[in-house]
Amino acid sequence: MFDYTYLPAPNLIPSIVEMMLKIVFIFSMNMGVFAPLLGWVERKQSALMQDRIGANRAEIFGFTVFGLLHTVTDAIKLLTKEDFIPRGADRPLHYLAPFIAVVPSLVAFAVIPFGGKYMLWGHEVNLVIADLNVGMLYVFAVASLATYGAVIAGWASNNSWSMLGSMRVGAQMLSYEVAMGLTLVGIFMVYGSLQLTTIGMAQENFFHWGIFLQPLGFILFIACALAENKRTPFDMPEAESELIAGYFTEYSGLKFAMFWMAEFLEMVTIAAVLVALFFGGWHIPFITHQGLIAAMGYLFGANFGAIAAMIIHVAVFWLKVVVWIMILMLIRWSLPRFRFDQVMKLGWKIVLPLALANIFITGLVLLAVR
Amino acid sequence: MGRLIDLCKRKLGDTVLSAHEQHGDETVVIRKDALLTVLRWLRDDDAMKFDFMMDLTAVDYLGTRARSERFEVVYHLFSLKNNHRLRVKTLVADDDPVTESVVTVWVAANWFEREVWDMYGIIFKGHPNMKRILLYEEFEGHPLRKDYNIRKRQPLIGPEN
Amino acid sequence: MENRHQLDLNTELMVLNMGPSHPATHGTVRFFIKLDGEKIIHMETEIGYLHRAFEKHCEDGTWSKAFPYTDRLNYNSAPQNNVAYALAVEKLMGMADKVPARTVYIRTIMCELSRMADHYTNLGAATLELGALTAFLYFVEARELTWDLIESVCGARLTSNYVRIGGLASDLPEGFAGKVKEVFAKNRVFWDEFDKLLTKNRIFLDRMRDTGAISRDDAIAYAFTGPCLRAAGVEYDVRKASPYLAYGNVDFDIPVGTTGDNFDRYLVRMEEIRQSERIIEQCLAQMPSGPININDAAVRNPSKEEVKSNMASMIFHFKNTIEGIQVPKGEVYVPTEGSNGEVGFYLVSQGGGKPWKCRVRPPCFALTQAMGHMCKGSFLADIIPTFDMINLIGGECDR
Amino acid sequence: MGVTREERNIEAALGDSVILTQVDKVIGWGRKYSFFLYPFITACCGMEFMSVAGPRYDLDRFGAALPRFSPRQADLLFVVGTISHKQAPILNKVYNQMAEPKWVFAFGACVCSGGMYNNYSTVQGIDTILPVDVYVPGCPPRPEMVFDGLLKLQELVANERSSKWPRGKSQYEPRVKR
Repeated sequence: MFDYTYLPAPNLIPSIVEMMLKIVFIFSMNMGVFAPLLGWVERKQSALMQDRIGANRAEIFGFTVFGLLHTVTDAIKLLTKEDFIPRGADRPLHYLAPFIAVVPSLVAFAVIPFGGKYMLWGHEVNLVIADLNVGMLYVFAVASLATYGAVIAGWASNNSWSMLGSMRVGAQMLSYEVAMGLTLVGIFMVYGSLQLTTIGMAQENFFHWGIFLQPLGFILFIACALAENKRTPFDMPEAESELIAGYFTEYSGLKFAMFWMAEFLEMVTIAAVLVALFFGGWHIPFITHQGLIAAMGYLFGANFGAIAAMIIHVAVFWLKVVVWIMILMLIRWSLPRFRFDQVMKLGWKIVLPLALANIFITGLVLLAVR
Repeated sequence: MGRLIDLCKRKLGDTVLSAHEQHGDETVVIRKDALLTVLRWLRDDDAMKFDFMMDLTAVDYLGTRARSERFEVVYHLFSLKNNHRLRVKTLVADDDPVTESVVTVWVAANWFEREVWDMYGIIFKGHPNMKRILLYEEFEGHPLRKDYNIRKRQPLIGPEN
Repeated sequence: MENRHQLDLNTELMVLNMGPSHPATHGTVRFFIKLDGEKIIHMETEIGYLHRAFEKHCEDGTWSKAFPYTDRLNYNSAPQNNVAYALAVEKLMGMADKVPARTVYIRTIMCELSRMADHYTNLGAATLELGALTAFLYFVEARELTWDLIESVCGARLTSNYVRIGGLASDLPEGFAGKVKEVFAKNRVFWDEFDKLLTKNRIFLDRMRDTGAISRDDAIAYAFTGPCLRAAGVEYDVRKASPYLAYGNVDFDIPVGTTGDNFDRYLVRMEEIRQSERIIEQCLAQMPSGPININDAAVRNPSKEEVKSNMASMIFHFKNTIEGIQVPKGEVYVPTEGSNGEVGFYLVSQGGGKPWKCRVRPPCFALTQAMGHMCKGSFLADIIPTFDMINLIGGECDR
Repeated sequence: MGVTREERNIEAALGDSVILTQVDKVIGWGRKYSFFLYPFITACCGMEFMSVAGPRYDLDRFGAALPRFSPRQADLLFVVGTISHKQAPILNKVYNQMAEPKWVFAFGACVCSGGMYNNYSTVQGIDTILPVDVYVPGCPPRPEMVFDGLLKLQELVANERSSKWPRGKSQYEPRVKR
């Protein structure tokens, strides 16, 4: 056992290497695994729910790989599709919008811890790209930037449906951004920090998971997160039967695919935030962080044991994320969508007051406990 | 003669040009100028109470009748309260295909009258929006008239075939 | 008030063209909408994108040739239109009471089966457009099973062309009653699942309740019929008001709503599926045996064997095909209860083998007319459930 | 139309270059399993189209399940149901709005040839106003037939040369601008 509080003087080169590796890992997880794969998961999961088979025909040399190749064919098709800009559109903004939509959900991942702290050969590895002390505030700030992508897309397209879609995005995001921030205040009060790594460490004890300490906050957060994600039942901005395709009606090919990707990445981010805040992050229930490292250290020696523990923790984290993504998809495929004014009503008249009440109750309980 | 026909004849007198009953369907033919008053009476009178205008259409009797009686505008009425039906007809001439609009009596007549205008070219005086409904404005002629050839196409795009 | 608020904020109304190629308009309707924000200030409906000259075609061919065209009126429930037309022609020929009892029962069964298929499609499509794709697919499968039954009777899934003047194209297949039992058992599971997913679903309730409402009086003035009229609280169903086919001999209820909003329309349709099942089960239990065709070679063609062996039969076959069945001079209007409301055929015969006029009263024509009235003042998104519950069928509305 | 003479010449000069054909093959493979449909549904056939997309027949198996109601995002124009003369300019417009590459699927007898509606209001086959790739007759066609047509289209797409694109606008303009 080494002293966990002991921090070695930062060694520049390992730190840079560590940083690069983490960025590459998160980026490849998101862009390489989740963005393309979620399309497949969504297809297959909906097929399963609807008693269908789902995409399974695309093949290379007779191998269909459970329809996974459809992801590749979709990518090829979308890459070779004509890139279309409507007459009267604002060209630069029309180009810019999809990028603005995609980037925030990637960047938001910077502060989400996907593992704890490990000592490897005297160098401390902290599995989060940027351990900001404002943590969640940064996520909020960045996530709200994604709204601009949708709003600009609708504005730049010079199309009534797009315009309506982007107006809906604007109003919806504005409403739920506020509520979302307030639902999490309870969590911050309980754990006494905005820093996601601190919140993560505080959930080492199974009964200290966010879901047990903040059940109401959790439910409210789910509602807000779904609304932020713009998927059914909150998909007003792109409601197919109302607005054709909403703010991206006039986008084709790759740019359209980017909006799609943005939606999927947002879903990953939401699932990751959910796990980090409410479901114990990288922790396995009833096994402490140090306990696992010690056990692995006993098996493989201190350094390799730490690596093994690290791998297990990262795997657990992503597993939880995947489960949450599945649940989000389950919701998406079973519920009808709200009407626009009902969404607003839900946001301002139900979620917001409840969030405030949650803060109040949390405060009272904390006061009583201390 | 049916009960409704008797009632009509007694009340309306000579505005009923003719009446007949066939297969249990009672029909009265009404003079064109009295149409609105008669229909209003049919709607409001307690013994009649025809609150539903189920159907409104026209028939082109080209070649089988005098040209002054070429078209018949046919109203199918139904009374919910009394559960009875009546067919009311009025005759429209070929050279002056105009009759009174009954939109003020039954709102439902609106589109039905537009359809009759579209298909038969009968104008309904007093209709709020006498435009084609099933076909397009550029279409010439009225296809359900017996002298319109079924295959006479008037495409908006593409070749004439 | 409305105007002043606009002046103050210096806002404009947005004019939007919805359709005809819009996911919610079924490809056959165009809405011109004036929007204040998302609120509908004025709405106009344009139809006619599926006008296929039904009446002209009927006048062009013989009496029997009209059957395939009637199939494609309300294509969701083709046998109903077949039956309605056949009933009208038979009445015009004065042989309505000569149609064999078995035929009457089979026709009733086919009508109700297609009503079920129609309601499955309608309710499913409505949920699809409200975003609940999974529920939609449950009912697509239920409809598929119902179509299997229809297919086993007449060989076609959708456009059946099954009924003939004075009879039917074919008798029920063997073991039909058993198959019906199986299918109904499966369909009830789908029905329950659908019910569980939606009827008490808060989101669905919010979308359907108090939207597209029409009062009892307005519904009557607009000549509403069918589920939409009954949802508004008027207990009118042709099957009860003037029973035709075997409806007088079976026991069933007509569900009636109170508010006339979309949710009531939904409930009425859900219940009607149940009632149709009841009717079919009773019909199968009461099913008489005997011939299915009227015994009159001048109306219903003799069998193929006879045509090939008997001179007189061959002449009838020839004359029925070339000249058409001879219908005496006269006119007739026969109302029947279609899935959307009263389907009435108004036939005029000048004697001879061709109809002089063959008019169908299209129920959803009258319903669609009231769209502007029902949607005024509501939100853009309300058009979707309202329009779905109207169940506009292009073929029937535009003919 | 959209392709200039010069471009065609470049195509011709490169001819059956191995690289180009291989690229074409890969692109063709990608495209054939990834049709995003634009369901232009007007009439009876739409009911069968529901079944085609439904659980029993499941169009998604062929990778063609995602309906995009924005023509910009669709590749395959599914014309389902009778096209009347009133509708024809709209169909034409939708076709012109679609981003290349685009294919047209004629679903049902009415779309192929006018079917049983040889009358004043019905277009006698949409190939009179735009190019059609696959014809599936039937009134309405059974889902099995639709799949047959789709497989034929996949074959066609797989063997397509990139020189075929862009296809350009429909050669017809509406007589009346509205």
